[in-house]
Amino acid sequence: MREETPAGGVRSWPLVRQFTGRDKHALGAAALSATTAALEPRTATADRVVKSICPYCAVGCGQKIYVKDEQVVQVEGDPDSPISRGRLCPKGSATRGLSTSPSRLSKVRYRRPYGTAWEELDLETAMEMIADRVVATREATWEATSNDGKPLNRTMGIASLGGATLDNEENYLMKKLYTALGVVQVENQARL
Amino acid sequence: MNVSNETLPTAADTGAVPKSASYYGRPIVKPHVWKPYIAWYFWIGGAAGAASVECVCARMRGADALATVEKRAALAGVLVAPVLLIADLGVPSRFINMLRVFKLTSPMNLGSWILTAFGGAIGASTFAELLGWKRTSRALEVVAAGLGPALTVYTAVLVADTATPVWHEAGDTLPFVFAASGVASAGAVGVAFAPSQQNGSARRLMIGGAIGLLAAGAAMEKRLGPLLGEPYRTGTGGSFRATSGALSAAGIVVGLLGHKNRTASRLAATCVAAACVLERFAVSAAGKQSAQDPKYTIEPQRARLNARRDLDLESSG
Amino acid sequence: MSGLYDETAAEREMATHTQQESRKGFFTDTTLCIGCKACEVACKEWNQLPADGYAFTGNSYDNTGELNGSTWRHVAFVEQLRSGALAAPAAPPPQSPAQSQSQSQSQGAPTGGHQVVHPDAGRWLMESDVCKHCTHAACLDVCPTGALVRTEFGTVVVQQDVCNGCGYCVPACPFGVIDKRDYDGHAGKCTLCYDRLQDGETPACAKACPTESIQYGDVEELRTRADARLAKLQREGQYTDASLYLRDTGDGIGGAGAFFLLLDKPEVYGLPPDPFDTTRDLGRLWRHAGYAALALVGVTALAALGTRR
Amino acid sequence: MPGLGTTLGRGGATTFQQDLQHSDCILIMGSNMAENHPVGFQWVMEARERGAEVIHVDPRFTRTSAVATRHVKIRPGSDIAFLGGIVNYIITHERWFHDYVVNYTNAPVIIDPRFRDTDDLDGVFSGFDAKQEAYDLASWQYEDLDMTGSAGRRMGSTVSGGKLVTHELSPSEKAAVDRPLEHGEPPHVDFTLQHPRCVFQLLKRHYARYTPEMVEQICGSPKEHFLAVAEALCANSGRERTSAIAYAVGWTHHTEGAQFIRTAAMIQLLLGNIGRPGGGILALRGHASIQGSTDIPTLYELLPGYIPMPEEGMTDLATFLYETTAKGGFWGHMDAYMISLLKAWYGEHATAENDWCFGHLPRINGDHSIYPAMMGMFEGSVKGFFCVGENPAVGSANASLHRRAMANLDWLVVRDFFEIESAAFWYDSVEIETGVLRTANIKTEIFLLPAADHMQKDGSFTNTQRLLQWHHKAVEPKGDARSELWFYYHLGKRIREKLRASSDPKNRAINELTWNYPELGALEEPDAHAVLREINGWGPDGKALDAYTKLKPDGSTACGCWIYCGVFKDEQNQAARRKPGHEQSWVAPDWGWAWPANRRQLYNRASADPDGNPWSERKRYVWWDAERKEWTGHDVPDFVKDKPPDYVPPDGAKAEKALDGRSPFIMQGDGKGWLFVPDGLVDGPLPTHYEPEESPVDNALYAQQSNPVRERWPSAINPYHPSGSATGADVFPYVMTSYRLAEHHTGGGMSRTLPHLAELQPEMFCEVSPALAAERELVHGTWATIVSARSAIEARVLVTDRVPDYEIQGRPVRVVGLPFHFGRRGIAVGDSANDLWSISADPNVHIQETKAATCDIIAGRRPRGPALSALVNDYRRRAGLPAEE
Ligand SMILES: Nc1nc2c(c(=O)[nH]1)N[C@H]1C(S)=C(S)[C@@H](COP(=O)(O)OP(=O)(O)OC[C@H]3O[C@@H](n4cnc5c(=O)[nH]c(N)nc54)[C@H](O)[C@@H]3O)O[C@H]1N2
Ligand SMILES: Nc1nc2c(c(=O)[nH]1)N[C@H]1C(S)=C(S)[C@@H](COP(=O)(O)OP(=O)(O)OC[C@H]3O[C@@H](n4cnc5c(=O)[nH]c(N)nc54)[C@H](O)[C@@H]3O)O[C@H]1N2
Ligand code: SF4
Ligand code: SF4
Ligand code: SF4
Ligand code: SF4
Ligand code: SF4
Ligand SMILES: [Mo]
Repeated sequence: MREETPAGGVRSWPLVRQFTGRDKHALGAAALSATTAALEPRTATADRVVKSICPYCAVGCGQKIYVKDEQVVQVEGDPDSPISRGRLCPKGSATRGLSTSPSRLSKVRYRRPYGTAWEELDLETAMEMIADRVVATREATWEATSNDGKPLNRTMGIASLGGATLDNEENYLMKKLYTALGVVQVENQARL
Repeated sequence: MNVSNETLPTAADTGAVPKSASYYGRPIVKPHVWKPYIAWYFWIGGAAGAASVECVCARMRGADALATVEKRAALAGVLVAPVLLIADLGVPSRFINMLRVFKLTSPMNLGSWILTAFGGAIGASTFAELLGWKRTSRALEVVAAGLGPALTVYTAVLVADTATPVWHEAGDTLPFVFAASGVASAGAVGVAFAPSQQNGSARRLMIGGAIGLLAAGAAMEKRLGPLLGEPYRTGTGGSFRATSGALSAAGIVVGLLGHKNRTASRLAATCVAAACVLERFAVSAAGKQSAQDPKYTIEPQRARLNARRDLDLESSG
Repeated sequence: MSGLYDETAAEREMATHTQQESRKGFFTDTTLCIGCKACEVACKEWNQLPADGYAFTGNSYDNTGELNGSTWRHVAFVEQLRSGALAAPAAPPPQSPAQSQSQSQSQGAPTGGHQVVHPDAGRWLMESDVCKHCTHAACLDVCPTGALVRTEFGTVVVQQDVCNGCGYCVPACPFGVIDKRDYDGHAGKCTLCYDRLQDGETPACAKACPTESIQYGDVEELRTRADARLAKLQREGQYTDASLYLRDTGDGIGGAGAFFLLLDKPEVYGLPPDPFDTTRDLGRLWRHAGYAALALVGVTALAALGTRR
Repeated sequence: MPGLGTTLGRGGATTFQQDLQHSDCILIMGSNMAENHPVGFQWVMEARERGAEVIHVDPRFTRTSAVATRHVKIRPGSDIAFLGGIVNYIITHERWFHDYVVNYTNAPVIIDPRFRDTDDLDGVFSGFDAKQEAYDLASWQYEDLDMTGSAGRRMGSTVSGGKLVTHELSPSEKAAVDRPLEHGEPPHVDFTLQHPRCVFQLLKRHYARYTPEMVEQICGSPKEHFLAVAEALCANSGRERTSAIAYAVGWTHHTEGAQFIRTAAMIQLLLGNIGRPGGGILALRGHASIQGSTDIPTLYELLPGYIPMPEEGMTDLATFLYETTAKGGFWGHMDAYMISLLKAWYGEHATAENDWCFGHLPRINGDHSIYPAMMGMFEGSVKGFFCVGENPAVGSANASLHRRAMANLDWLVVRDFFEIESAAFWYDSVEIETGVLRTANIKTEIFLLPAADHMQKDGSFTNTQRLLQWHHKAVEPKGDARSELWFYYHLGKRIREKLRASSDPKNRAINELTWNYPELGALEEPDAHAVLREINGWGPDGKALDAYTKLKPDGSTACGCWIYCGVFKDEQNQAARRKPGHEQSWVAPDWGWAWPANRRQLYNRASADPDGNPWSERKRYVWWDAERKEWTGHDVPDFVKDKPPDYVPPDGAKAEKALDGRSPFIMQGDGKGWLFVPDGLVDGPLPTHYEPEESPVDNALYAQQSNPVRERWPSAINPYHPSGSATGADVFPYVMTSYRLAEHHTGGGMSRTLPHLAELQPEMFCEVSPALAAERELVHGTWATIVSARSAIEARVLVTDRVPDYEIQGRPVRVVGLPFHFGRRGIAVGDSANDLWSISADPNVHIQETKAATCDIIAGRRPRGPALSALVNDYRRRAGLPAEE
């Protein structure tokens, strides 16, 4: 598509190209640099493109995630989507930033009771501690029956909030586990 | 069913809505982003160019001492000029890219070639002189003098070839301001540094240039008209210009009265040189001011449009 | 210098590439803009440009303020409420049941066209601004290094590896578009996604725009489309204030690669009403500079003549 | 969304976004669609460009208003008056779609003679128990026939949520409960619509007071503008034309939000716009999968697929089924749905003998939604809390209460991408600033775990149009970041490990749970496909089922969410289907998968006339193919495919077989759209205008100021302002409303942290009219402090004519507009609007009233530290409220 730009030597000097080529005023072809001539979009050099859905709002726009070296290098609209036809709003358009933001958490943070600072904790330990807390709180706050002896089978000592940003599969496992544990105070953004 | 809106301030009064016909008073064109280096460069380059001409004139008259002073001034100018230019660049290491192309459409590009050629000529001339190749040196002085006027005035074209209202609209007079400034400065250099017996022409140049500067400045302001003249009368641009004018006048008076007195002469030269520097700063500042306030962009353009529309109406009968 | 500025051959003059493509550009139809700023974000994301700062301006919903070296799309917001620009028209009187029943039963096709009515209010104009990719581009003309180039798509692009940050293009642009940035010293502005165009992709901003306010395509085709759009709006009595800005090839910049359908005077959106490429005047400027140079020589010589020593 | 659920049968948008392009008129009200659903809004623009009227009724002039063909202002919280006015207009001008109304709605049904309307009782309906602040619903029933609110009971948790007064059933009432439909019809109907107790006449009388003048008095919307809207809707409805209504939380965030929506649904029924192309009601929902999290509910009162959560007293499955099974329609198969769910959860452990493990399920007995739960935390009864993808410290009304509640926990798990306000409150919050909380005194143990984002995991979202769309994992999560799928699966594994040996009966529910999913990759990520497959369910042969109609009550089928049955049809992930839109019709049936049964437009049988022919060529959608003896068209028919239009149910017919061939609302017990709701809503069978909890004016219609059964939690930490003409109300003279900006997302965790969004709206601001600015000497661009009895916040002042002033009953009412996105963390920061709000809620759905309340506004920044509490206390004192504790 573009002008062939000689890679080196005097002939690559735009001044020379200007006087020997068509672009006498050096307003176009003659002034191109080698870098410009080699320009390619990130979308073309990605290792793979993965089909996705925007994580922000319920419009449900289609997204294409471009991945290079296991990093998300670009997120844009999926023209195939009958809903969004390739378009994205400002939030959807900012999705790459969501994945690359330096303030994204990648380590567990722990604040001990009455603590004044975050501490580090490894994931395994955190999981084990959380499981212990759930079991203990459930044990301590279990309501087998109501005052008049009707079964309740539950704990009112634990609550959960969130779900509208999560996948159906995730909500399903949450609801399934909580219900089995007798946790009924399970809530999400549907109240908002 | 609005509650007595008439008596209440509207958002426009409170500043929420763009005032008059501009966008929140924001600039439409961008003010130049040059640091003071460039104003200094305009002065130094202009002076160097004029000095080279004076050098040859002096040479022709046999005023070698004056010629030497002017030549040194020119040489100093071309040595400092690139430093100033480079200092102002965003990517100084790429100064050389100025010579990547030859662009008739770019006064700055042409200026770079001019500066290069001029610098080459003066530099080579000085070098030849050191080697004792007098004729070569003299010939190269003439070459430099051929390029000198271009070096002095191209910067006027450079600034006029922009969308900065007070620059572009003054495009016809600005080169005279710059030329006068160059002449006056070259003269001032001669007055200050050449032996007094040889500096008569320099004095005339200095005084003539200073008068020219005042005259060209006045012409420019007249040409700009009441609205566009404003930036030269108000704000930083106004102060610079007023001071410059006062210094010019002082230089002229002291230069005329005190021409016998070396100290007075030097004082006059200093005044004139300072006036020239300040004039460049005035141009720079006024340019910025005129770009920052959108009225200087909008009103002349509107007037032009309306005039054109009236013309259209007339021709369409 | 006349060869530098040939108005008639403007677009032909632009073609310096051996592999010339049809000229690409934008038609931005502000009657479709919802001011969402997706274009701003999509541009910054694609071009990996930094944020410009986090200051509340109070200028309606515009907190970016302007196009500059790191903001290549900018959405302007102009509130014109109760300003009298749109008088509050009376609502249509309710029809009798019989009248409207028959009407709604018989009308098969859309009523076609609509009057925009904001009873209490007026209007809120939004316009997504961008580099105009001028036919006569002042920035390109003045650039001393050849960093700015006209591409095979007829667009105007800064080559980041060439630009030395001389800043000349900044005051040259009649639209205040291009700017030098502090963080890397280069000039920056919209590239019309030159890289994406290599792959036949739509520029990021136009692709994101939810309502097709930004329409990308062949400039020729876009001009036809814009004319048709204007005609339709006028025919149907919608947006009767609409006009096309920079579509006319006879204007001071030879028509833009990116042109606009506006609902008010350009300056209301922060655009110059009668922009032009100063290269047009370059011949005259040099001529006067020539006179000044001659004067310089003359004066100097004259001063020398007056004395022997 | 019981507003839609009770009226139409399902609590979801009836239509899909792309269909808006076929509308002749679109009313956007209670939504700022251009800003909050911008990409969906392209279809509104398409319609506008095709000549449709686009009307925006909103308290402010927004970006939606800017491109609408008409904007009409409305005082926050007054929408029922406006919409009721439209109902009145339709009826008095005889603009209703006769054939549609008579055949497809319950307009002809005769209501119990005991029913008394608000007109008779000055603002309350019959059955009101003033002491309990609750209704006994008995008198709202059909005469001699008890209808179970099909969606109502399931979705609105009528029994457990908003209080209800129940009484011992009389023999005739018991008979009415057990009585079936007679050949598809209730026992008492009048198809001439003349009977004084028929729904249509009740409706006519109820809304007679909602005149254009009254609308202007209540809403502050100029009468002519109101009339223009009413006329536009009428003129664009009928056989040839259709109008659509789009709403969002501008309608739900009220103490009678469900009734706002219901009024809109009634308008659409009267005008014949439901189930037809270009018609319908588009509920514009919030987050990426808010619809999914309602379908597969992380909600206390529901099980997957809108099956109600068992309540205290439902001791066995039989009782549960008796209470919840509908007379007609698909809710007649509750047994099949429930038993299949229990099979999915308890597998081989669930048998007929042990009641399919029904006993394992916990029971509810009240409102266990987030506000009572937060009160529980504040008081100390709730010890542990998972905060998983929500940010109550910014997003929830009375945010300060939420922060203080979390500071009183034993342990807190926060899972998020960023360190949001809900994780940082213990060292960075206003309470720390004022000294109400002290870091060293907060006992809460906090685990902040990094979450994987949608690019780092497989899974499906259900969007606003009930469409499931799969997102594929693009990259691995970084560091400790994990998906929720991983977290809950592995947490469950660990807990099961710990309880494995226990013989405690309460642990059987855990130990017998089916909990093995294939683990993939180094991170041992459970396979999301396997989970989706369980949601879809399988038959006796273990193969994925293709339709919920295949579910059996005999334990031979398992299904995790019956309405999603079919999403794994043919063992294929249907949600991942991506046939390009441009290769399909606008309905795009081969993109993703929509519940139920991949239908895109609900109740679409109504797009044909009673005989099964399209109402008009122009609005053809689904029709009866007499030759092939089946329903056909552009979409999957929302009807029994081969049930002919002239089908009359035989005696004893049950479930969908009990509905005749003309009734399009197949989830309703009688197959009709309910203009009058006999069951399913706790605050009235007909929407009635009440003022918000806090209002500057009195209710112009009735002595009853606000919804009599609204939910309130009065306490020193959650005080309410005096309302209307009550003493002290004038201390908070302005109306405040809160909303979103196109540039930010909800609590801001996902937008205020990103430079490219943060720079677009960098600071908290308030929008006020020039009149208000003048009144309070607020200077554009500087600061103002907004004060309520809960707190005071500061914001930049944006003076704009886009916020209109109102005149209500002869007095000026001015509005303070507040974006609610801001908080202390991230790049774009500012005080949170929710610090100002009190918690009061709609009794049906427990949604907070954050769209209308009262406040004061003064110039300048707010005081810092303890001085802030002093300011608030001063206001409290003047308003006659107790001081902060
Ligand atoms: N950009 C962006 N998009 C979003 C979100 C976001 O945060 N940012 N959030 C998503 C979520 S979670 C949701 S729930 C949706 C919500 O989407 P919307 O409901 O559109 O959101 P809001 O801006 O809260 O409210 C809409 C409008 O209601 C108006 N309003 C306030 N009170 C009343 C009233 O009493 N009557 C009427 N008729 N109108 C009233 C407000 O002025 C506002 O313009 O948006 C989703 N989309
Ligand atoms: N005054 C007022 N208050 C309101 C409203 C209003 O209009 N006015 N609107 C209300 C409404 S409708 C809503 S929906 C709420 C919204 O309020 P919230 O839901 O509390 O706000 P979000 O910022 O969306 O919080 C979601 C969080 O989930 C995180 N997240 C996203 N995806 C994932 C994931 O996959 N896993 C995990 N673990 N975390 C994830 C995000 O980073 C974000 O911090 O606000 C409500 N509050
Ligand atoms: S791109 Fe915007 S409109 Fe589309 S889903 Fe994402 S947030 Fe919603
Ligand atoms: S608008 Fe300005 S920056 Fe863009 S091409 Fe034209 S002159 Fe250059
Ligand atoms: S700043 Fe860069 S692009 Fe602009 S004129 Fe100078 S070299 Fe050219
Ligand atoms: S064309 Fe590309 S570079 Fe230009 S504004 Fe659009 S996105 Fe930015
Ligand atoms: S041009 Fe398009 S993307 Fe940009 S603000 Fe307007 S509607 Fe949004
Ligand atoms: Mo939401």
